[in-house]
Formats: sequence, structure tokens, C-alpha cells
Amino acid sequence: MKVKIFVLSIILLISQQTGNAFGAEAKKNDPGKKVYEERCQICHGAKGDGKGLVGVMKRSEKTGRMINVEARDFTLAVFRFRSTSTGCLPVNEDFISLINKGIPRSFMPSHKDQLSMEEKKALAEYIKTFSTRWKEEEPCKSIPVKKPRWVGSRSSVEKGKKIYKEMKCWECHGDDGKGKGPKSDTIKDDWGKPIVPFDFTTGATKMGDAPENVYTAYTTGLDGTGMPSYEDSLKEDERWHLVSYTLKLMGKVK
Amino acid sequence: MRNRFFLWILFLSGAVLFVFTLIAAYREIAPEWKRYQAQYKEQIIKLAKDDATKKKAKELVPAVQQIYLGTLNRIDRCMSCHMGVENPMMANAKLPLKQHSGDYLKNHPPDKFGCTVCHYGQGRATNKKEAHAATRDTHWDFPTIPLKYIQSSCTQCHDYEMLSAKGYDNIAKGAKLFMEKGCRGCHKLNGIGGALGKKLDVVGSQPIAYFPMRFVEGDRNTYNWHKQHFTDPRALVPESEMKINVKPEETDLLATYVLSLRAGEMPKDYRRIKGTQTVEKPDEGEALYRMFCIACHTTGKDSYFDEIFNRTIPAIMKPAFLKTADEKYIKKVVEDGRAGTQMTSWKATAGGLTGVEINNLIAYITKDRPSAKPERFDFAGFKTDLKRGEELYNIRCALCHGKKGQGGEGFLGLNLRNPVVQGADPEFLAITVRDGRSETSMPPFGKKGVGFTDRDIADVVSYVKTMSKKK
Amino acid sequence: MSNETHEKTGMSRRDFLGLASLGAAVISSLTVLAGTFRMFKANVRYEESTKFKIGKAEEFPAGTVKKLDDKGVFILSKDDGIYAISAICTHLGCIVNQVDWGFQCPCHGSRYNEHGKVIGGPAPRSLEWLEISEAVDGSLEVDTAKSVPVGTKLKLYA
Amino acid sequence: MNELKQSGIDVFKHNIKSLLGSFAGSFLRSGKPTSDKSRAAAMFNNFFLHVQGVKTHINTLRPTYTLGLGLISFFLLIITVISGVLLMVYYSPSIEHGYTSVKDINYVVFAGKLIRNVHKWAGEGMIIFVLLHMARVFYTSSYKQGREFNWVVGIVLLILTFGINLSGYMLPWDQLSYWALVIVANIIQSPKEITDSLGITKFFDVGVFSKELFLGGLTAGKESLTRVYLLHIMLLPIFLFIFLGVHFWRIRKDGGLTKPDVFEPKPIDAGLAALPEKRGGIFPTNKTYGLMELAHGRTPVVDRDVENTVLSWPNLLIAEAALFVLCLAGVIAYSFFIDAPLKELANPMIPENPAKAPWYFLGLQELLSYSAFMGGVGLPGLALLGLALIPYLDKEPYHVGIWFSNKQGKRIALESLVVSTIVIIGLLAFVINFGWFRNWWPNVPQMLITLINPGNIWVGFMIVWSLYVIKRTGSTRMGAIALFTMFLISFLIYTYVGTELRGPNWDFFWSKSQWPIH
Repeated sequence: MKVKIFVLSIILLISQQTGNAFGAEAKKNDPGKKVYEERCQICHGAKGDGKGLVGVMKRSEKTGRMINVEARDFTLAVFRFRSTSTGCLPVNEDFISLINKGIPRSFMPSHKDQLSMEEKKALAEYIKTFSTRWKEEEPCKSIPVKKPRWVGSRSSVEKGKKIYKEMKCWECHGDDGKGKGPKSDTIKDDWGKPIVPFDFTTGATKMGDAPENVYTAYTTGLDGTGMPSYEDSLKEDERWHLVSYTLKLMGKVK
Repeated sequence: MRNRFFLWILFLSGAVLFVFTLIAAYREIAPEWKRYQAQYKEQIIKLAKDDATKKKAKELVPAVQQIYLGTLNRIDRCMSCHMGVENPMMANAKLPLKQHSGDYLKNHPPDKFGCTVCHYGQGRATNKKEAHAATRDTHWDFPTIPLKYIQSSCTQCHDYEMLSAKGYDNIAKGAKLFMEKGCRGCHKLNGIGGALGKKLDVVGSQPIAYFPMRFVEGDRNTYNWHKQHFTDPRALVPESEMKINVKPEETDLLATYVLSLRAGEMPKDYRRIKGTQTVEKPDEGEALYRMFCIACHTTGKDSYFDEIFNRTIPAIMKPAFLKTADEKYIKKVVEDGRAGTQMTSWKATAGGLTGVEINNLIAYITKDRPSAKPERFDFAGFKTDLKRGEELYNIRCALCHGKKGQGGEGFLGLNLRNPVVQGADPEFLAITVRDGRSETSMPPFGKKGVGFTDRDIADVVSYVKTMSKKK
Repeated sequence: MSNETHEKTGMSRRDFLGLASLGAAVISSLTVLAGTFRMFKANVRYEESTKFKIGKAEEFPAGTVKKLDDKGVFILSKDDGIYAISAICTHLGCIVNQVDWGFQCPCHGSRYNEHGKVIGGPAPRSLEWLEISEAVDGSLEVDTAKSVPVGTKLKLYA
Repeated sequence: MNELKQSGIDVFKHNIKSLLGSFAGSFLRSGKPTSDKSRAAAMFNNFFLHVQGVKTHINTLRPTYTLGLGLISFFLLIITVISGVLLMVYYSPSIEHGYTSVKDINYVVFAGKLIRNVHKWAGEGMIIFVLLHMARVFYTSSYKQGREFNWVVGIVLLILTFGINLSGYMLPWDQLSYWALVIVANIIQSPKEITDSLGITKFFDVGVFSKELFLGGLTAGKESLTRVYLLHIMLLPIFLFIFLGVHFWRIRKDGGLTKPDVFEPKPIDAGLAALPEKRGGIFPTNKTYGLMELAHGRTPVVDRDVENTVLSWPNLLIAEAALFVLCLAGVIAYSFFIDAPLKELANPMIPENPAKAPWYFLGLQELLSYSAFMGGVGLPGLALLGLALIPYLDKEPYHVGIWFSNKQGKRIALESLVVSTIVIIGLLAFVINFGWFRNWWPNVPQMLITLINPGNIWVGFMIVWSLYVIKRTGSTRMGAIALFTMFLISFLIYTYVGTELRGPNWDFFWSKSQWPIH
């Protein structure tokens, strides 16, 4: 396997240096590879290691805090935004929804209209070639999401607030949800980069800010970051209460 | 029965009227300040050392004490309660009878200056609540100013040097911070400054309703607003674009300074200004950079995406940029600004900088210019294909610059539609595309980077130059 | 008039209620009226204070005569003390001028000697001597509302 | 000689002793009122009292009939005039000193704050009581039988009351005054909406012309304050008193207050001084209206006083005195507890949000938010015209002097109350939830909104419903009751909504505590 990837990357390197911008002369007639080279490689790198030409992007938050945004490294096959349980590989739908939506606040653009469905699927397959994990493991099943009607109600917000306190969410995200908890300065992610806990008051999560997205984040956890999965430690209702409280911090409910 | 009914009404309402008239009369003849004056009299009689003083104190008749200041257009009745303000015998008394602290009154006798000219508050009022006007229901725009900001009143008559020499340097420190934190990059003062923020000429004497008080903690007055606004502008004005970079202890100094920016001038015979009093612009490049540019461009060495402005702020002092951008280009940007972005036009008729100052500023910005010139790009030598340029742009450039070249709004790249880029030398643009800007997010698209041929680059640049016409 | 009508009408019976209610109405109306009249007397004046500072004692060496036009006061300093004489003519309120032999009013020819004593013309009284005192900060203070007996001078220790 | 001299001194002494009595006698012209004749004379010989009849009908003295509303309005006017004169002592009408002089009235004038409160509340009380008085007159059919014109005079007085109150609102020159002035100036300008739609603005701009006439310029400033002051203390009061004189004189000439055709004194009326008694005789009633009954003693024919009337002195005068002192006590007690508002100094740069007219115009302001012209000029004009026309369109001569005419009248009033409440609240709820034409089709011509808006729809509904009532009952009086009830209810509801439920940006709020704080 490793040899194969090595050979592949060599080929890629060569093609990058000799081919033109279109990548139309790519050796293999793989549409996923073509799309990747055209659109993804500049940030994610030819080897999928997140070391593209654009490099580290600096972003100054509204509070004045400077954060570094880095392109995802595909070689570990650890993905934050999934619909599957923590530790699992994402399903194809996850890739496609991410390609469609992009990631707000981290310069990952939406490709919803730029690519056809086949191209998106091919791209997902191509990304899977960067890690051996895809050969060794099977993706888990998506966790179904069904929003109860009471999400966002006052009593639910109150319960969520309690859970926020009990589950020590505040250690990273802060009492006021502004991402300035006592631990927020020290935590690091799987790639060894410092983590910036999310500031809920900015209102826009990277995963999407519908209640369903927030619920998914709490259920699956954001693998690779310090954000754990609460699938086992909280009941479904409790996670929804937490979502209610999050919506309040985001200013979406009163 | 009928007449008795009316007689009863007459009797009862007469009684009610009588009672209320009496209570109202009592309220009129026994106001709050009379109580303090009685206390004052009592204390003076107790403290008097000689008979003459005692006799004088016994002769005190309660009356509204007022200072009529014709030239200042004020009437101050504060001393109706603060009776002992000039009396050394009351040095250890409790408020409101206590003597004024320090020796300020020696050179500022109340009968010439009054009280509200320094302390604010409602001079005409004759009860504590309305005179101090701390709460909004008194409907007075200038409540008594907290002592930590009181130096903002001194500058009505005194210059910063004199105040600093006497140890009252909050105001001068505040002015210095104001100069060095780039406030005027967005705010005009004396006609000079950017256009993004509000003019600050009379901000210190604006009424409370001028400021959005909704999220202010504590008393909703101008003083707290300024302090909290310097701490976190967006906590008070959620849509604010203000960038602030001050330490917590510096907020008071800045608040003192802005509170000193007041409308109206003191009459001539009150003013003692010899030295500087307003923040005038120095003309060295570095000072100019600090005053006008630093708030957004920071050190000028980093390009970063700013969530407040919602666009990337370029690193204007990076050698990689200076290597390609010549003085003429930079001057054009400084003078005309970048329409469609937050970059203000700084020419004399807009931002208010003179030609000399702009030259000094550019000299400072370009001081790290590397000596090596970039490799030339023979743009004129290509016959460009707009259609191909568009295809290339849409796949490779639109990711960061947006499909219409608009930049901003979550896009990492700069706005390409504005007149500066559109009017720039195509060779300059081509070199930028080819070499990128090292250490920023603009990668080299030439052969060593993404793999564009020179022809690709020429096509893309020629397409970019047509973008302002696209809707 | 006739007794018959007396019996017939309610008011002429002058029962207690009638009297009481009439009294209540009259008394309360009078109180209101009294308050109304009191209202016309202003509690404050919209003019400069009658008491004002004229400067330190050193500024008035013996022999000084200073006319404060805007206040209508002469400040005179002699060896035995300093004193203030009102410049308001006691006849009809004109401002008097200082002349060799004292003060002369330009309006109707009243004349006063150097101590302000009336010596001719229609003026009924002598010019007022005004209270002059030392304020807390050491400067001299004149109060035009307070007159003092003629000859009262403030002794200066300087 | 000596005797004569002696007696001369005695006479003089006697004259001095009786000085008070003889002065009072000369004052009343006919001596002390001790007999019916002299009591009568006291009334008709007195400059102030003779506007009232010598005799007063018992029905007039019944508190449950008049509720004293007209008199209360008049007494409030007297109180307002007196307190207003007092305020003029210290107020100075200029934009430099106006505001500070009001502040000083509050702070250092003896009882200044109380007097200002009294002036304010008595003035605004007038609006309430004039409206209530109008309702009383309406519901007792008192606009009939020769009183038609006086009803019209009353409407003029209502307009003048509104005008004087409004002009007074501007004088303190605080934020409330200034922005109310701006709003009113724009109401005055609102005919421009029509002329614009018709395209004749460039020939004759009646809106801007009248606005300039009112403000003395195009924006509110120094000149405007002078003009408003003039209106408040001179022009409007002069007209008010002229019309008031006519109003009172016509009451007298039109035969006093209305009374039911069939009237029986009740036992409770027995307390009146000199209640007429029926002491037998041939004729059941006595209709002599000559001077005879003023003569001393019994009437020769039937030995009975003129039908169901009593002497005004003292019966009416006691009632009036009681009402006056009641008004004064009420106003002073109210003013003691509640202060007249005074906000920050007027600032043309910073609008109040919401910029509201005084409360009595907020009903109009609600209509104004639909269409400036219809709300400001069209509908109020129509309403006043409609009110003025009521006595000429409803001439049914029965049931005069009876509250709500009869059982059917009561039912119609109640029915109209319910129907109008439902319809208005429905209309309001619709507008608040769904907006109007402009929200659906942004390019809709203004003319269409001017012609079709919730205000017009409501007025149209009032007219249609009244016609329906007339058709159903066959009585114009019933139609009038329906119309007037709906007018009152809509004034009430619109005023309440404008005052309490409209917040910043004229948005809907359930209570003021929900307003976003600025």
C-alpha cells in the first residue's frame, strides 16, 4: 500500500511540475484526481497533507484574537465533521455535504454548483486514497437526527445550561460561551496545533448553525480536536437540551 | 337630600384641597437643601473658635445659594447643599458639607467658575437626585463626572504641558494613546482622519441619546459608555467595526481624552492655553503611520483575514509586496483609497493629509524595500484570450477572490474590482500572479508554483482587468 | 323679610353642614390664593451676586481711589483702613462721578462730600457705605446689599 | 340744628355699621337675597350669574343626568387659565431660555412645579372631560329641539381644546416638544401627499405653504416657538372664549338643559331648597311663564310653583361651587403625585425614538402611519364633519333627555361597542402581522394607499354599519348611536394602541417594558 501511495505521489509531483494549470493532461483519467488538482491541491497539498501553496491563513477574530487556519491533512483520515460515531470514518454523504456547504470561517468554499454529483463522488473517493485507514476500516452508519419540537424552549434552555455546567463545557468554552474557559489556552489538537475553543456568541459554527448540525457535533464529537463525543455520556434528550442552550448563546433564541 | 349631597361634596373637596395645599406648601418651604444648611449652621456654631464667627454663623438665613455666571451661561446652585465648599473649618466634615479637596479653589474661585464647568451635573437643580443626575429619569445629559475623568474638564482652559507639569497627566497620556493607536485612521478630528467612524470633534459633549446605551453596564451615562466602548466596542454596538487594541488600564485614559473633546469654547478671560492642546499631526512617517494606519495594518508585516472588516488586510510593509509595488502605485492607493473596501482616501480633500505628509508616510512604509527588482514580465508580448482567462480565473482564482472578484465576505483574497487594481499596470498584476506574495496566502501561480505558463497568466490578468465591467 | 321664606329655604336655616362646607371652600381657596401670591416673589435673582471680590489688600495702598463701574462702587483706601462707598445716587439711582470736593451726580445735580454726605441738590440721603470684609482666601469682598455706618473702615494689617 | 347734626352723625354711624351689608346689597343690586324675588334678582342682575336661568329644572340638578361634565370642563379651563397666567410670570418663550426657564419653574419658583403640573393636567383633563361631555350630550339626545347649532359650537370648542393643548405641549422646548412639533408640522404638510399624487404640487403646494405658515420657516426653530406661543396664549384662547360665550348663551336661549318630556320629581329631590309642591287646584300643571311666579307668595291660580323648577340661587350655585372645589382639589391632588414630564433639551440632530405626538393625538398618529394625508387631515376632517352633521341628519324628536333614548338604544350602543371593538382590533392585528400594500408590492402608487388603507376601511365600515342599523331599526337616532359609539371606541382603542403598544420605529410591543432600551 505504502509503496503505491509513494509512487502515486511521485507521479503527482511530476505531473504538477510539467502539466499545465488545467491538469487536463493528467495521466490517469480519474475525474476525482482532476478536480482535486484543480481546486483542492492549492491548499490541501498534492499529498493531501494540508501543506499546499497557500499555507497557513491568518484570521483575526472580532475579539482581536489572531488564529491560524490550516488546510485539513487527509493522511490521518481523521475528520471533524461527520455524521458517524466518534472514531469512525465518515460516510460518503458527509464528504458530499461538506463539499456542498464548504466550511464557513475557514475559507473552505462551497462547490455546490461548480461540480457535478459524479465529480463530487469521485473527489471523495480520491481523498480516500491519501490514507490507508480507508482500506482497513469500514465507515460506521450515520447517526439519525430527529429534532424534538421543544428545542429552544425556555425550560429546555435552562436544562441545557445546567448540563453545560455539569459536563464542564465551560472549561474550554467559558462560562459566557465566548471560548475563553480556563483550559482554552493550553489544549492542542491531534496535529499538535493549538486549539481555539469556539466562541458561540459569534453565531456561526463551522459545521453549519442549524440545530441539527449542532446536535450532530455534540453526538459525534469533532474527532482530532478536543471536542469529545457525548453520544454515550449524555442521553439524546440531554444533548438536545444542550443544543437549546447553545442556540441561546448564539443569540438564536431568547 | 340633593342639596346636602352637593354640600357634602363641597365640604369634603374643600377639606382635601386644604390638606393638599398645606402639604404642598410644606414641601415648598422645607426642601432638601434647607436640612443641609441647618446642619451646616449647627456645625459652624460648634466649631467656631471666636465669637465673631459664631455670631456670623448664627446670622445665617437659609436661602438658595446660587452662582450666576453670565459669561459662562450657567447658574450653579450646588452650594445650596455643598455649603462648606470654601470653608476651611469644614475640612473634616462629611459630604455634602465638606470643604473642596486640594487647593483648586484658590485659583478657581467658585464665584467666578461655578461648579458644573468642571464637575458637570445639573447646576440649576435644587435636589440631590436631579443635581447629580445619575439616573436617566432625570433627563439631564451631563451627570456629575466621575473623578477619574475629571481632567477632561481642565483642558477647556489649560494646555497639556501645564497639566502634565502639575501631575495631571491622564489627559496628555490619553492624547498620546489616541495618536499612537491609529484612532484617526477611521475618525476625523479637526477635519483630518478617515471616514469609517464618527467625527470626534465634539464627542465629549454629545447628549446621552447620541450613544446606544442598551448594553451599558451600570449607570447609563456617557462616561460608562466610553469606558466600556474602549474595552469592547462590540459589546455596546454589535455592528461596530471599531478595532481597538488597548490595555485595560488605558481605557480610562482614552475615555478622559475623548470626554475632553467638547463643543464650545470657554470665554477668553478664562483660557490659559499657551502650549499644545489639540492632537496635531506630526509629519514624520512613523508617527503618521501610527496615527492613521496602525489600527488596521498593525505592524504592516502580516496579511490577515479580519472578521470585523470581513476581508483580508494586506501586509503593506512586507518586502515581497514592496518588491513588486512601486511608489507610484502605493501613492495612488494612499491618495485614492480602495473604493469598495475600508481603505480610506487620504488626499487633502478627503482624509486631510498634505502631499508632503503622504510622501513621508510612503517613505516610511517602503523603508524595507529590497534592492532586487522582480523579473520582468512582458505583458505586451502576449495576444491575450479573455475567454480562456475567464475559464482559468473561475477555476483557480475564484476560490479566494470570488467569482466576481469581489473579495471580502468570507473570501480570503483581496477585492479585484476596485479602481486601484483595475487601473494598475498589467505587468505589475502579472508579476504578482506569477510570483505570489511570499508569506501571505497568495501563492505563486507561475511555473515554480501552481504551474501557470506566462500565457495563462497574461490571459488571467487581462480577464481581471475587465472585471469592473461585470455585474 | 318675612319669616315664611326663612323657614322655607335651605340656606337660611344655616345648618352646620352648609356653614362647614362654605367655610372649607373659602378657607381652602384662600390658602390656594396665598400660595399663588407667594409664587410671584422670586426665590432667586438672575443677576450677578451682590457680593463680589475686589482683589487682595495689597492692591489697595493708602490713597487709592478705584471706581468699579459695573458694580457702582467706589473703593477708597486711607491710612486708617479701606472702605467702600456706593456710587448710586440716593435721589433716583444715577451713578455719581468723583470730583475734587467729593461726588457729583450728573443727572439732577446732587452733591456729596468726600465721605458721601449729601451737601446739595435733591438727594434725600447720603451715599451708602458698604460692607467690606476679608474673605477666606485673603482677598477683599464687598457686598452692595449690606450697608454699614458711615466711617466704618476695614483695618489693614499689611 | 343740634338735633339734626346729632341725627346726621347717627346716620353716618349706622352707615358705617352696615357698610358690609350695603356693599353686598349694592353688589348684588337687589339687596340680600332673602326672598324668592330677591334671589331671582340676584341671578338676573349679576353680570356673571345672569347667563344662568333664574330657575333651574330639577333634572338639571340631578348628578346622574349631566354628571357635571360640561361644568367640570369649564372649571378646568378656569384653573388652566389662572395657572397659565402664573406660569407666564416665569416662562420666557425663546429657544435659548425657554427650556431653562421651565427648569427653574420646577426648581426654584415657589410651588412652581405644582403649578406647572396643575396647568398640564387640568389642560389635558379638559380634553377628556370635553369628550365625555360630548358623549353625554349625544347619548341624552341633547343636540335636538333647537340645540343643533350649539352642538356644532361644541365641536368647534373641542377642536380649540385640542389646539390649545397641543400648542402648550411645544412650549417647554424639550425633546418631547420639539419632535411633537416636527410631527405636527408634517401633519400640516400632509396635503402634499394628495397634490403629489394628482401632480399639481408644482402649481400650488398647499402642504408646504401651510407648514411654513405654521412654523415660520421650513424647519422647527426660533420662529416656530414664537408662533406656537402666540397661538397658545392669545389666538386660540380668544377664539375659545368667544365660542364659549356663544355656547353658554345658546344653552340659555335654547331653553336650558334638556329634560325628559315626562318628568316626576323623586323623593331624593326633596332636599332642594324650595321644592315646588303641588297643593291641589283645578289644573294639573301650571304653564304661566310670566313674571307672576317671581312675585312673592303663591301663584293665585293653582298655588303652585312653575313646573318642576327650583330657584337657581342657591340650588344651582351650591352645586356649581361644589363642583369647582372638587375640580381644584382633584387637580391639585393629582398634580401633587404625578409630575408633568420634562425631557432633555430639544436636539434637532437626535430624534426621539419613537417620536410621539402627545397622547391625545396618538390615535391620529396610528392612522397617520397608514397614510399621512388621510390620518392627519382626511379622516379627522371627515370625522368632525360627520359629528357636526349628526343633529341635521337625525331629527327624530322623541326620547330627548333620556340616556340612550330607550331600551333599543342601549342595545344598539352595546352592540356597536362589541362590533367596533372586534373590527378595530381585527384590523390592527392584520396590519401588525401582515403589513399593508407597500409591504406586499413595494411599487404600489401612493394614491392607492391614500385611498385604501386600514383607516379608510374603518371609517367606511362605520358608515356602512350605521346605515345598516338605520335600515334595520327604521330609526335615524339608532344609526347615530351606532356611529357615535363606534367613533368613541375607535378613538379610545387607537389612542391606547398609539400610546402604550407602539414602541421604537412604530413597532408593536405588548408593553413598554419590552422596548429595546436605547
